[in-house]
Amino acid sequence: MVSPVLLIVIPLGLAFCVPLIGMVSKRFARFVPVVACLFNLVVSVQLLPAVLSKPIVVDLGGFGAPFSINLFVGPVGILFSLLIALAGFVVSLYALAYIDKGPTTRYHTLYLLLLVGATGVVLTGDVFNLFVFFEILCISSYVLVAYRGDKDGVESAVKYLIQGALGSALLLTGIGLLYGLFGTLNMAHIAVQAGSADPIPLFVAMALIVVGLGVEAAIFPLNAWLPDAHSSAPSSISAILSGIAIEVGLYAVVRMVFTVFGASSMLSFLMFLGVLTLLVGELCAFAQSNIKRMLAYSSIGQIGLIIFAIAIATSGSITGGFFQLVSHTLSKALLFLAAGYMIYRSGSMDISSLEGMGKRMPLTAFAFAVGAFSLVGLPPFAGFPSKLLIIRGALADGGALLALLVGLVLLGTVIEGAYFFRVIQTVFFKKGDGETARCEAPAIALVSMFVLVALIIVIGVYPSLIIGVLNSAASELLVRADYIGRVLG
Amino acid sequence: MSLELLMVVALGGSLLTYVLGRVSSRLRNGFAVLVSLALVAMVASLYGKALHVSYYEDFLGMSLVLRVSGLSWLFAMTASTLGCLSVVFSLSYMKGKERTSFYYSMLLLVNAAMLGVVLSGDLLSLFIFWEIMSWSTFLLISYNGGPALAAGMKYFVMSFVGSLAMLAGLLTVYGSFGTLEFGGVAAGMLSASPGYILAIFVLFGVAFGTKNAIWPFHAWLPPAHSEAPSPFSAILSGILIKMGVYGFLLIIFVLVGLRNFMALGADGLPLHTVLSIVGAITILFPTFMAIMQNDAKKLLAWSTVAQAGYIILGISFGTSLSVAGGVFHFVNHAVFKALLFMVVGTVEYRTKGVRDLDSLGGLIKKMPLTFAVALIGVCGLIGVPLTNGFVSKWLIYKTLILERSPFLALVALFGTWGTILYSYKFLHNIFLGQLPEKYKDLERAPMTMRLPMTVLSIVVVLFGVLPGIPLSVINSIDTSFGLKPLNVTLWGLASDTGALNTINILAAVFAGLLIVWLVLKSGGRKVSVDQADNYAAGAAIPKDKYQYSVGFYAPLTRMVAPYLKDFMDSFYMRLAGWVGGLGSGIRRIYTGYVGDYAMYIVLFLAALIFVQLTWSPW
Amino acid sequence: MRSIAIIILLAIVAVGIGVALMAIPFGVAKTQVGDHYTESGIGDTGASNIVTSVVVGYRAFDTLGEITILFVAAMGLGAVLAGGRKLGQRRDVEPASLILRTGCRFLFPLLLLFGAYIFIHGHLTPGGGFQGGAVIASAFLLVYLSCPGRRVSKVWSQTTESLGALTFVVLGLVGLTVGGHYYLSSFMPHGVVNELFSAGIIPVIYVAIGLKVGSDLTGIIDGMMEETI
Amino acid sequence: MRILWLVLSPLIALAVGLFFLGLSRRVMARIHWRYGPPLYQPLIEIFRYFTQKGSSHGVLFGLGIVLSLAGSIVVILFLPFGGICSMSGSGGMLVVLYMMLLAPLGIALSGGEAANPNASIGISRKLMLALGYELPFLLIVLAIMTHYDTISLVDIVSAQRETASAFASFPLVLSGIAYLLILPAMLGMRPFEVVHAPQEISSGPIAEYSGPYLGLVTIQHALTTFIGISLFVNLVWGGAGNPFVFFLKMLVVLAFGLFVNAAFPRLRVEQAVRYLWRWPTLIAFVGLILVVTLGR
Amino acid sequence: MSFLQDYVYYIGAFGLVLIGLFIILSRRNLIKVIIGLSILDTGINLFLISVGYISKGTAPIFSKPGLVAEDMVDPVPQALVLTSIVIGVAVLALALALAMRLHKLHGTLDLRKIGELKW
Repeated sequence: MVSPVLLIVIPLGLAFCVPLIGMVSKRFARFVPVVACLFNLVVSVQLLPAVLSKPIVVDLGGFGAPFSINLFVGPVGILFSLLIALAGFVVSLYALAYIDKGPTTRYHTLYLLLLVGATGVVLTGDVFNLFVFFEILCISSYVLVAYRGDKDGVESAVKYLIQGALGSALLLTGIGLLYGLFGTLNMAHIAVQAGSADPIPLFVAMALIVVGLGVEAAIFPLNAWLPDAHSSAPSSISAILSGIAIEVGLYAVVRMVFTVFGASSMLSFLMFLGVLTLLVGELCAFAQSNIKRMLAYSSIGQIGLIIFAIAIATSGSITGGFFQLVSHTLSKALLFLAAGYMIYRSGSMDISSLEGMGKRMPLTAFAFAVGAFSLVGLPPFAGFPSKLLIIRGALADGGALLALLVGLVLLGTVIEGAYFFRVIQTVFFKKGDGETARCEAPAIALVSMFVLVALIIVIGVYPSLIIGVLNSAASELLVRADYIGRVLG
Repeated sequence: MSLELLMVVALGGSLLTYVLGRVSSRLRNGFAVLVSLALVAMVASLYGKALHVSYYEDFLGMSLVLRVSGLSWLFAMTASTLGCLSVVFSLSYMKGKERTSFYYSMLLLVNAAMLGVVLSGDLLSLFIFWEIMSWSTFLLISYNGGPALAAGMKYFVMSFVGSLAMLAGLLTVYGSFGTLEFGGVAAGMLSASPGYILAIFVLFGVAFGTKNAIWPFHAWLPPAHSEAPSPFSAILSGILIKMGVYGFLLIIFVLVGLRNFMALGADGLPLHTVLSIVGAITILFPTFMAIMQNDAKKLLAWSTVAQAGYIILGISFGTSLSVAGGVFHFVNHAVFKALLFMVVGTVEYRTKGVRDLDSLGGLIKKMPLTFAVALIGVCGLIGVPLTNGFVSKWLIYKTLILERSPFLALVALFGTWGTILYSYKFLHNIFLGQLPEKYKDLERAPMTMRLPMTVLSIVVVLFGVLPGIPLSVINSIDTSFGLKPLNVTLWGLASDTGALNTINILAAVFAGLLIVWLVLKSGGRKVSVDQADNYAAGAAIPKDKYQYSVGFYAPLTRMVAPYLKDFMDSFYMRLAGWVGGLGSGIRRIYTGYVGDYAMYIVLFLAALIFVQLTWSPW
Repeated sequence: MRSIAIIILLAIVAVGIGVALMAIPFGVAKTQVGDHYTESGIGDTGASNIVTSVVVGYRAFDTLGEITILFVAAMGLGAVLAGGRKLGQRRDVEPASLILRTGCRFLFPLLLLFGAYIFIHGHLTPGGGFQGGAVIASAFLLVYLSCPGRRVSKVWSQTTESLGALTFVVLGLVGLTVGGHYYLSSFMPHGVVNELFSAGIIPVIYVAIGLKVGSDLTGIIDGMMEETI
Repeated sequence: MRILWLVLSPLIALAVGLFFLGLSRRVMARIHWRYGPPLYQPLIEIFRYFTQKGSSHGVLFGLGIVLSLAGSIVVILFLPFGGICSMSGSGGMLVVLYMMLLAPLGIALSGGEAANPNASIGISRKLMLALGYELPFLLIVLAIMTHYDTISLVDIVSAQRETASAFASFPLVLSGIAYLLILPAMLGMRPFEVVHAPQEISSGPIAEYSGPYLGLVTIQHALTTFIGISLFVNLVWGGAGNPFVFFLKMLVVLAFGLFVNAAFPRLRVEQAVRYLWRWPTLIAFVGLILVVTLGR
Repeated sequence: MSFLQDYVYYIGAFGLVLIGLFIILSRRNLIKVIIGLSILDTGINLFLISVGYISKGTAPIFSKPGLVAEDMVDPVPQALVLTSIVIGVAVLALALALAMRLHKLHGTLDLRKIGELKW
């Protein structure tokens, strides 16, 4: 069996190779991320059965559990790494055609490093190591947002950087407090002691960490960077940021709250926060006329939904939350990719400039529609089973409060449906005034989009394909003792 | 005939139609007709069977089931027949339009989804097909662009609210009973508390009511029906919105059970009374709206809302007579409303898209057959004896009077008079009066349009003269609901409290016609004169001006228009405006100044710490 | 107004953190992990500098991430600045004074040597790859200051950067295959403590890190200079 | 016997109707201080029309009037006429209400095809006016049907004969008054004459008829008058045990109509509808509420 | 007084942190904000170091015989600080580079005036 550490190390090594290869030939350098993601995909799939039967704990350096950094490759980790590899693979395929100007070698290196950072965050079992990988993820995304070097890109990158750096500083302070309190950085080790610790310092540490991670996770008051960054980045990067980066941030928050702190009393608050995030995101998206900004706000809404689902903290709802996460990654990536070429061809990000795109680029527009349908949660697309699971989970215990929140969530979904369908109408049914010549996206970009389309439909029709992973991921989050026991032996 | 095969043919046919459309449009058209015909045949062969198949064992732990019962057979049959006729009608209607492959494929998809809805054996697959139906309908409504976009949007949002309510309802049901199969749910409902049943009923009722466009959920229907392509309007009005009726029948009689249903609600105001009052409002208000319309399809659309009210009124009484009336009226409405939409479609097709009632007229000379079928359709709509609409309305009225609900009966009967007004306006302004000059060279409707219209008009008369044919099917549905069977004869209904015998009426009418015709024949000679050769008190008859159609009911309109505000619609529009305004307001927190953003972060942190230090809730 | 709000918020945060700090007494030994490192660090890694043994031994994976971050920063700086650069656009700058130039010429090799010393002795004395790399970068900074026209070869600096990082990665992989089957396990002999050739892979890694950090920082300086010149 | 009545009742209705037409012309003339035509004048006119040439505007032109007249005949077959009802048990009052639609509808269709705006205006007025009186009329009919708990006209009549006529029994008296108030509108008499308004729109719907067609229209008019009055007598005045009494009752009602006809000027259609929806509707509504609340 | 003595490092460290935060929140010049971030980082680094401090401890290096493990300060925070510094440098360099570009594109460093992306 391959070691899961390769999931991080091999892409990292390849990323370091990219500049070298780029010196020889820029054309070859483009393919490195594709190869790396493919590798990760294969390894993740290969690891999957073993992980599902028993989580793998990888000791780095071989000094024993609390002393050396360890990777915890449980169902959650493997789920995320699969997702990252998959989205990364598709988007890197897309980028082969889409990224044709500027310092492309640097783009591909940074892109790969972003994915490495994300993979590291989800696999690591050490708080500080998480911070380090988190920084890799963040810093490379700052750069990639500004990749085109235009006015908007740089502006949003600066704003993103300031907020991100502030968040990281708070996170680091929190980690420092944790170390001061417990004298260890290992998550499981902290988790063991967290129960007996003084509640107020523990809470302050948790608040700092959750706020710090929440900036990247786009929880409601902390998400002001997101619409700017996601809308000004190149579309391939928007896809990855929306599809991977914020989910990874969310993973970190969830891991902290559930596993490290075991803070079950925070969950109802998180639930409210999730619904609030959802409503704010959807309402803002509803008022947008810029397509990418709309998609960005919609990501905020979706994240809110996922937080809501996970914070309910029943096995069913967490499964639903993870399912939503998967479907959001696939659909939002697809939406950004499709929108990317439509914007590229029409030359404007205004929704009204997409008129007639259904005729000019039918396949791309079709892919966009599938993404939108899935995100809104219509059958038979992947978003449907996820919404079903979440609401089933939320309604299962029959509380009036949860029912009310579910009502608000459904309201948000309606708003979401409204603005997505408005775009679909514009794309397909509004008569464009100008160009009518066909200008389909390049083949490689279409291939990448249709991989996602196929996945969305297949998962939508056969949700049982992934439900096993999601179920064990949910139980990993819920059963802290398992995690601790597995790491500390 | 297995149900899975039926669904595979329906769904696969839709997909394949699109693919074939890429190859050749003739092939595609033929294939589409073939598929829809095959569906009719397959559904017909299911008659009287009771099948129950689980086609998807484990969808997130729930099993999906297809089943056929008497009720679902009736709906499936109506749906597939109308679908087939609509496809045939489309053959010429859609000629030369763009994106026809998309159109046909969506039409078949809607058809398939409707079959799925009525053949579902559990609530989840009902919901899945319901949603597929909703979004494919949205795409078809939006198909024409322009004003259709707003119509589509309104449809989608309202229908989406409905289906999400249904989702919440069905998941609550799942949470309490652990199953979604109709049988299991019904068993669970037997012991459920009335408050619980009421909540479930309301959640489902919103979904079904929205689809069925009963007041106050009607706002989407008029624009959607008028802006959709006409063959699809026929489906939309004829069968698609009746999925709501199916839903109501399902939940009242199959899931909740009639006895539970009648016991729901407060003592003074039981739920079924509320439902029938809603039905009455749905009759009254849209009827007057229809009278005031100047767009042929909008007129028909409002009329659809009003007729839906009759159906709800019938169902809500829950007696064997009223349910039979409601269900029969559904079938009849499907037939004659589809027919009338096709008539408008034909006119629209020949006049290149004109459906403004103020600018048409006199087409009877150019399209006699179309006029004849339109007349039959209108008679059905009004409920003239010897057409199908009469029988079903008779059943409903009779229930209302015998159940001592004279006010509801008043509304229903008065609604019929309103129906006459707008139906006549429809007929007169399109077909009667003077023919405008520009339509002098109008051709007759093409064969593929005349065929489905003729078929439907034959059905209108057939069911009117021999109501026993459909009523025996409906009677079996009634008995399957546990209602007292009716004494159905081929010619109508035998009963102590006033029988219906269409043979008597038929004989009387024929006798009357014969006598009068003979009298007329015996009179002096008759000469045919030109249509425009009118009595004009010696004045010359101006071309194109000798027509009274603008403001046909102007005095009445002047009188009632101030009281006829569609305030539900304006309420929804204002609500949408509020949501937009709220969005624009909220997004202002993203001020663009990064200092503020950093402030939010610190503020959030400080708030967390402050709350914990002061109240320590966590 | 805004300032007052900020001060209130910060006061709340300060109070919160202050309360938390009450639970972390200052100057008292309290960590299990740290104690373990000082107790058995030499035995485990063979480095007499325990900080080094933590940085490159126990928590070497962090360090891998760390150099990645530097790599990202250097790359990113190039990408950001390359985005808006117009080719051939260069201002003339006046040359540095003679004293600066001469001084730099003397100092440059010495600084390089000193930097190399620091990272080679990272496992024995205070210092290590990062510190050494920074010193090396300062040597190049001096060159830039004294001779504004002179540039470091991009190819070389990038190659060093990549190779340095790759060495780290590959060493870890070798550890995975030969020694102990742990990634980054110390598979080379530990040798005698406090001698130069000791502590297994730590010096090798530190050398690689030193070179890499040196070229990274140089690259950053180079990018900045290029923008300003 | 039944077959005989089937044949006879339309003829009787025609005779009575024509007599009423002649009578009303005569009475009106006397009120106007004129002599007026003889009582059999309508019959003479009908014969004259049938011998004249008629011009047709199309198939529907003839078909519509035939339909209309046939509808009226069917209604007559369903109406009890002094204890005689040729066709009971075929749907009762509901069928009557519906068959009464056919007459105006047929005229409307055939008049519509004639493409004369005057006809269209007349039809639109007729339909609006009908909507106006239909509301109180339905309230009245429903009150009666609810009160006697049947939809069969024969049952209603016999129920009234067992006790008192609807007019005289307490909850129904309001309905009866309302019926009186709307009766002129149902009969198309002044002040509700706006449909035909000969001076204004050349007799409205029948502007285009000539020859045999006009003859049929006149017959139709006679039958309509008969139906309107006999419905009144049946519904609220208890019908009659034999045709003769029935005929007398009808005469009284007609006299009342003529009195109103002579006394009031013509109303515009809006005014008419407004009137109909005000007092008669209110009274009929109260009547219906009383019936429902008091029960039988 | 002993409180001050006991906690002077913490107070100093968090003093820097708060100053840094105040600068970030209140200044509108990008360079100043970056300086604020830098001060914030420094404060946190100081805090990390002081967490690991043991009164009268020695550096954790066995450079000469006679040193005992018990006397040494905690090495872990030092390693963390090393990482943290490097991250700080990376962010700082990137921030400055972005600031340069921003100035070139917008002609100003006043963050209030750089608000085209909003709502």
